[in-house]
Amino acid sequence: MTTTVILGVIGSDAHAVGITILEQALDAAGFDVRNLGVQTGQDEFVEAAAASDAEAVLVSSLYGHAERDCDGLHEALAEREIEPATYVGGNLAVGQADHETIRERFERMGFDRVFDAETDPEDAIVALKRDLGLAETDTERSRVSS
Amino acid sequence: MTTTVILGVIGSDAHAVGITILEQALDAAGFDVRNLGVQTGQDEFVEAAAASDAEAVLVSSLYGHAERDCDGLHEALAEREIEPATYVGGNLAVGQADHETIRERFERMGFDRVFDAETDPEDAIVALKRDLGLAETDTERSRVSS
Amino acid sequence: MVTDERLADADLRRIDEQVRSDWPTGADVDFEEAIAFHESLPDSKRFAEVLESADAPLLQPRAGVPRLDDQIELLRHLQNEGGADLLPTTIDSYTRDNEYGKAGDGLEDARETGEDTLNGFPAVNHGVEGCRDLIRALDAPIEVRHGTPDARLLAAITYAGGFQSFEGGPISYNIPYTKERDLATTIEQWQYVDRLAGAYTERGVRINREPFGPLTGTLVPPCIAIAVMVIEGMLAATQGVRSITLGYGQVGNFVQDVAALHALRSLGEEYLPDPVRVTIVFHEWMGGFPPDEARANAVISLGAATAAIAEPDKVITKSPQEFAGVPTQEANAAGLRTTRQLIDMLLEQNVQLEGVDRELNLIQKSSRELIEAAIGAGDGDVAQGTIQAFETGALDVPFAPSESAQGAVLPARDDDGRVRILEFGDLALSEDVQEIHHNRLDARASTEGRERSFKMVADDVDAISDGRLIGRPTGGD
Amino acid sequence: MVTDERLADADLRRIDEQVRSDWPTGADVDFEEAIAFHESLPDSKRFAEVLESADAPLLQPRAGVPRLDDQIELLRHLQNEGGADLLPTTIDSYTRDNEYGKAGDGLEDARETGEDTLNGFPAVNHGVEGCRDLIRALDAPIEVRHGTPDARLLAAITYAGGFQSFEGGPISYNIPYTKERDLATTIEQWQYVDRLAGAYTERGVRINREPFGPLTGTLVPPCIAIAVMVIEGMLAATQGVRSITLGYGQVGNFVQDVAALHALRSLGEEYLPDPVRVTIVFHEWMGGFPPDEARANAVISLGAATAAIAEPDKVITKSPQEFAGVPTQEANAAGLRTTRQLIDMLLEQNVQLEGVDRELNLIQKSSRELIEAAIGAGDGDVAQGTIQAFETGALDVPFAPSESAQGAVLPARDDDGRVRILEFGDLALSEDVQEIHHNRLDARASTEGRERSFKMVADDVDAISDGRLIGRPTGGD
Ligand code: B12
Ligand code: B12
Repeated sequence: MTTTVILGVIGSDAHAVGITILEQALDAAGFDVRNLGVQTGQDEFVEAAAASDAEAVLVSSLYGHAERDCDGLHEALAEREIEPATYVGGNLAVGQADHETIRERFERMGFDRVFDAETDPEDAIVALKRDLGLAETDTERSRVSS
Repeated sequence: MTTTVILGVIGSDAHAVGITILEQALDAAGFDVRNLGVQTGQDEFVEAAAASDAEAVLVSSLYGHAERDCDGLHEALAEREIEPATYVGGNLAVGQADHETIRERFERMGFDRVFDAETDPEDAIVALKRDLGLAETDTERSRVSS
Repeated sequence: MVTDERLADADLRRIDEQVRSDWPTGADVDFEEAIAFHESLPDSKRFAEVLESADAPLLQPRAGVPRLDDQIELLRHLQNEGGADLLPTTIDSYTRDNEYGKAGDGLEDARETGEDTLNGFPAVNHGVEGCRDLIRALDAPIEVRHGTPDARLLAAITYAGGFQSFEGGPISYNIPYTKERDLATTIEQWQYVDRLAGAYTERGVRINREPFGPLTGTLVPPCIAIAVMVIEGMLAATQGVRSITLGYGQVGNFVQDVAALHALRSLGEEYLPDPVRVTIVFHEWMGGFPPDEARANAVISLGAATAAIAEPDKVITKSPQEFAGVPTQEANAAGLRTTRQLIDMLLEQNVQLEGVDRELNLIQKSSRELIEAAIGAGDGDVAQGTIQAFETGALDVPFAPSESAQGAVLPARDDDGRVRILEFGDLALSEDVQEIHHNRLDARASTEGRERSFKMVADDVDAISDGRLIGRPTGGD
Repeated sequence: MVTDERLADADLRRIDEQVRSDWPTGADVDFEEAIAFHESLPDSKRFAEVLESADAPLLQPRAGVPRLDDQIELLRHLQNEGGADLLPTTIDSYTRDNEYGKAGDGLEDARETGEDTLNGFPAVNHGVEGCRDLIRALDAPIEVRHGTPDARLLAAITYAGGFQSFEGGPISYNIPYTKERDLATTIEQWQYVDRLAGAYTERGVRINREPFGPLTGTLVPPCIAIAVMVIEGMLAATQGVRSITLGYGQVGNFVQDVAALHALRSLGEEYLPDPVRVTIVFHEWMGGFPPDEARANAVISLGAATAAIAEPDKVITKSPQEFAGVPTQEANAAGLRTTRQLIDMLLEQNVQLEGVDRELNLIQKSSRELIEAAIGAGDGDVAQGTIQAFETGALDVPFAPSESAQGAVLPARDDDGRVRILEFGDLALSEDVQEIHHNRLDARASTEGRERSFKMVADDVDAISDGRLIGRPTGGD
C-alpha cells in the first residue's frame, strides 16, 4: 500500500532546500511523494491533491508570507470535496514571532498540524504515520524495501 | 601648585591594572598621586589622606565587594576631621547590576562621585579639576611640563 | 535572440518607456532630473567611490521594512548602533514578483495596523520621491538588495531615486530565486538594468552593480559561484557598467573560503575589461543557521575571521537571529558589531594559512573551465553560451529551484570540510578535476564507513545548524 | 628554609592537624573516610581520567554563588544548557583571604535576603558535607577554582568533599592575587596542598592540580606564563601529584597563541617527571573585555578559534557579560555554546598557520632561559631558586600587585599584535632574545611615529575593550 502525499512551497517563495530534504526523507520512509517544487499556487496544491487522491498535503513556507499565501486553501479543498490531512511548516511569519501564536493562527485556518523551522523530517514522518493510521510494520517494511 | 590625591584598591581586591593606568594618567595630568596599591584597608586610605593633606581620595573596587569594604570610610574620615573629595569607581556590585542603582547607593554612603568600569581616566581628571576648582590653565601648564 | 551586445540607445529608450508604464510610479522617473539629484549628493553617499577607496573591509547588513519612516529609523540604528559602513534596502517578495498591487496592499496594511506583513521595502510603491527621502535621511551610501528576476522597473525607480548600488543579475537572481523564469528572458531584462546603470555612468554617476554570489546559499562549490560571477560581470560590463562587485558566500572552511575569495578577485580582474573597477564582497554564511543566538554568533564570527584573513572589499553581515526570521534592529546591529570586533582584532595580524595556494589553483582551474565552457557554447558570445550551458547542464547550481537549470549537481563536504561535488550531472569540469573531487569524497566516505549518497548531502545541509561543519553520521544513525 | 623536597609524612600530618583546627568545619575531614567517598564516585566524576582521555578540547566555565542549592542549580544549567564538559566551583573573595568569618556572614546574608553579596561559593563554610552534596548532585567532574594564596584548609575540605581538581599554585595564586604575601611562605603552604593531593593519589584518587596560567591576565608574555607553569608543575610533581594541567591565557594573536600552547605542552612534558600526565588548558581572553555583549562574543570566538587550531585539552570559557560583572547563568551558558560551535566547526579542518614554528622556537628558547635561571638561582633547587629569581627580578610578572615581585616588566604589542617586552627590568632573558623584542617594538614605534613608552602599554591594555588588538594612537591623540 502506498500513501501519496503532496509537497510544495507555497506562494512566490523560492526556498528549495527544505523541501528537497523533506522529499528525500519521506521517500525513504516509503511515501509516494509528489513534489510540486517552489512557488506553487494554492490551485496547484488542490489540483494535485485531487488528481492523486493524496492523503496529505504538506505546505512549506519560509519567506514570511505564509498567512497571506495560505488564506483560502482549505475552502478550495472543501470545494473539491477532498479532505487530506494538511500540514504547514517553515518560518511562518515575518520577524521573530513566537511559535505558539503562529500555531494557533494556522490551526484556525484549518491546518491539522503546524511545524516550526526546527522540525526534523522525522517529526513529520511520525506525525503522518499517526494521523494516517499507518502501522509501524508498514513503515518498517517500506523502509527495508526503499 | 601640586594637588595631592590618594589612590588605591580597597578591601582584599587585587585588581591592579586599572589603578596602574589611573596613576599614570593622573600623574601625566600633573597631580601628585599617592598610589597605595591593591588590598588597601580603609585605615590606610584615611591615614594617607591625613598625612599628605590630600584633596581627593580615589577608591577603586573591581571584585564586587565594594559596598561592604567602603562601609564606614566616610565616618573614619570625619573622625580625623578631614574632608577630601571622595570618588569610588570600578565594578561596584556583584553581578549585572544597573549603574543608576549603584550610584545612588554609594552617594548615600557619602561618595561625591561614583564611576562605572567604562570610565576613562580622562573623565576622572575632568571631574577632579571641576571639583577641586583647578583652572584649565593650571592643568595645561602641568601637562606641558609633564 | 539575446546576444552579449550593448543595447542601442533607441532600444534603451523603448524598453525604458515600456517598463515605466508598468505601474503608475514609473511615470515620475526623469533621467536628466535624476542625474541632477545624484550630482547634488555629497561624496559620502557615492557608493562606488566609498567602496573602492576603502582600506579595510566595509560592513553592510541586510534590512528592509515596509514603511518609509521605519526604514529610515532602521537604517539609522544600523549605522549608529551597528557601525554599518554601507547601508542596504532589502525589497519585499511581492515586489520581487512584480506584484506591485499586492505589495501596495501590504504597505497599506503596515501603515494601518503597524504590523509588518511584508518582508521588505516596496520601493516601486514608494516611488522616486520616497526613495529620495530615504537617501536624503541617511549619511551612508545605500544599496538596493532584492532577488527580483525582472528588476527593470525597480532599477528605473531606485536609480532615479538616488540609490547608487543595485544587487543581482540575470543568473544569480533567476536560478536560485524562481521556478519558471526563462534564462534568455532574464538576461535580456538585466541588459536593460545594466545599460541604464551604464547610461548613468556615462554621465558621471557610476552606479555600482553587484551580482549575487551566494546563489542558493547552500554548499555551493566555489568554482560554480565564481563562474556565475564572472559571467554576470562580463554581461554588465558590456552594457557600460564600470563598478562591479563580485560576490561569494562563506562555505565555512577557512582555507577554501580564503582561496575562493582570492580566486574570485583574480579571475574577475582577468576577465572583466580594463575600465571596470572590480571589488569583491564576502557574505557571511548563507545556509541554514543554528536555532540558537549563541551558536549563531560563532557562525558569524567564523565568517568575520575569514574576512579578516582574505580581506574582501565588503562583508555582508548576518544577525544572530537569522534562523528565526527577519531580525530585530538590535540583533542586526549586534551582528555588525561582532563582525567588526573580530575583523579589527585580526586584520593587523599577518595570518597566512598553509594550503591556500593549492586550493586556489584548483578553484581557478575549475572556474576557468566553467567560464570557458560557457563562452565556448556560444561561440564566443557569453550570453548565448550561458543559456546553452545551463540548458545542457554544463553550468549548474546545487538546490536550484529553477527549471532553467538542471539542478543535477550535488555537493558534499570532504574530510576537511571543503565543499566538493558528489554528483556532477553534465557540469563542464575536466576529468582531472572530477577525479580530485571523487577522491576527496571517497576519503570521507571511508572515514565514515558509509557509501557516498544523498544522505551525506542532507547531513551536510544540516550540519552547521546542528553545531558542526561536516555532517558525519552520529552514533544514533 | 623551604626546599623542593617531598614533605615527610609526619610533617604532612602535623600541618594537616594545624590547618584543620583553623575553622570548625576542618574537624570533619577524615582522610580514610574521604578515600572511601571518592571510591564511591562513578568514573564520570573522576576529573583526571575524564580530562586525560578526551579526544577533543573539553569546555569548562567559571561559576560560583554563595548558597548550595543555587550553586547546584547554576552548575546544572551550565551542564544542560551550556553543554559544559567539566564544571567549576569558584570560591568567594573572603574565603580566598582566609576570612571565614566574613564569608560566613555573607553566606548568612545570602540565605536570609536571597541577594548575593559574596562573589563565590564559600566552600570552607559549607564544609565537607556541603561539598559532597554538590558533588553528588551533578554528573560531571567539578574543580575548585579560586585565587587563594593560602589554600590549605580549602584544599583539605574540598578534597575530602569529593572535588578531584584544584586550581592554583604558590606563584600563580600569590603574585597576581595579593599584595603582601611572601613567596617563600606560599611555596611552603602549597607544598601541603600538593602533598595532600599526592597522598590521595597514592591511594588511587588521582587529584588533578591546575596552576593558574593567565597570571594577571593582562598582556603576559608567553615565556613568563610558561616558565611559571613549568615551575609550579615541578613543585607539585615533587609532592606526588600525578595529573597536572598547565594553563595559558589567550593574548589574542593567532600565531603567538598557537605557538605558546604548543610550547607549553612540550616544555611541560620535557620538565615534568615521567609518571606525571601533563595536560594543558587554554583560557579565553583574561584581560579587559569590551563593554558590549556583541563585541565580547567576537573576543570569545577568537579564543575558540585559537583553541580549535591548537587543540588544548581544556578551554576555560568566558561569557559575553564578562565586562559588567559576574554573569547570569544564561550568559555563561551562551559563552559555552558560542565556544562549542566554533570549535566544532573548525576542529576537523586542518588549519596550519604559517610562522608558528618561528614563534614557537622563540617562546621555547625564552621560557627555557627563565626556567633555567630559576633552577640555577637555587643551585638546582627550584623552590629556592624561584624565591631568589622573583626577588632579583630574574622572574617577574607584568602588572603584578605583589610585593614579592619586582613588577618591573612592561609588555607591549608589536606591529603584528604579538605581546613583546618593552621593559625587561632584571628579567633573565639573554641579549639575543631581548634584541628581538627591542626590534619588534621599534618597528611598531616607527609605524606609529611615536616613541616606545608607557602610553603604548596603556593603549594596549585598553585595545581589546576598545575594539581592536593593538593600541595604535587614534586621530584624536
Ligand atoms: C538559504 C536561504 C535562502 C536562499 C534560498 C535558496 C533556495 N532557492 O532554496 C536565498 C539566498 C535565495 C534566499 C532568499 C530569500 N530569503 Co532566505 N533564507 C535562507 C536560509 C539562510 C536557510 C534556509 C534553508 O535552506 N534551510 C535549510 C533547510 C534544510 O531547512 P528549512 O528550509 O528550514 O526546512 C526544514 C524545516 O523548516 C522543515 N520544514 C519546512 N517546511 C516544512 C513544511 C512542513 C509541512 C513540515 C512538516 C516541515 C517543514 O523541514 C525542513 C527540513 O528539515 C534561511 C534562514 C535559516 N533558516 O537559517 C533564510 C530565510 C528563510 N530567508 C528569508 C528571507 C526573508 C528571504 C528573502 C525574502 C529575502 C532575501 N534575503 O533575499 C528571499 C526570498 C526569495 C524568495 N522569493 O523566496 C527569511 C525569512 C524571514 C521570515 N520568515 O521572517 C529567513 C528566515 C532569513 C532571515 N532571518 O531573514 N534565502
Ligand atoms: C584582569 C582581571 C583579573 C585579574 C587581575 C590581575 C590583577 N592583579 O590586576 C585576575 C585574573 C587575577 C582576576 C581575579 C579575580 N577577578 Co577579575 N577581572 C579581570 C578583568 C578581566 C579585567 C580587569 C582589568 O584589568 N581591566 C582593565 C582596566 C584598565 O580597567 P578597570 O580595572 O575596569 O579600571 C578602569 C575603570 O574601571 C576605571 N576605574 C577603576 N577604578 C576606579 C576608581 C575611580 C575613583 C575612578 C574614577 C575610575 C576607576 O578606570 C580604570 C582605568 O581605565 C575583569 C573583567 C573586565 N573588565 O573585563 C574581571 C573582573 C573585574 N574580575 C572579577 C572577579 C569576580 C574576580 C575574582 C574574584 C574571581 C576570579 N575570577 O578569580 C578574582 C578576584 C581576586 C582578588 N582578590 O581581587 C569580576 C568582578 C565581578 C563583579 N564585580 O561582579 C570581573 C568583572 C569579571 C566577571 N565578569 O566576573 N581578575
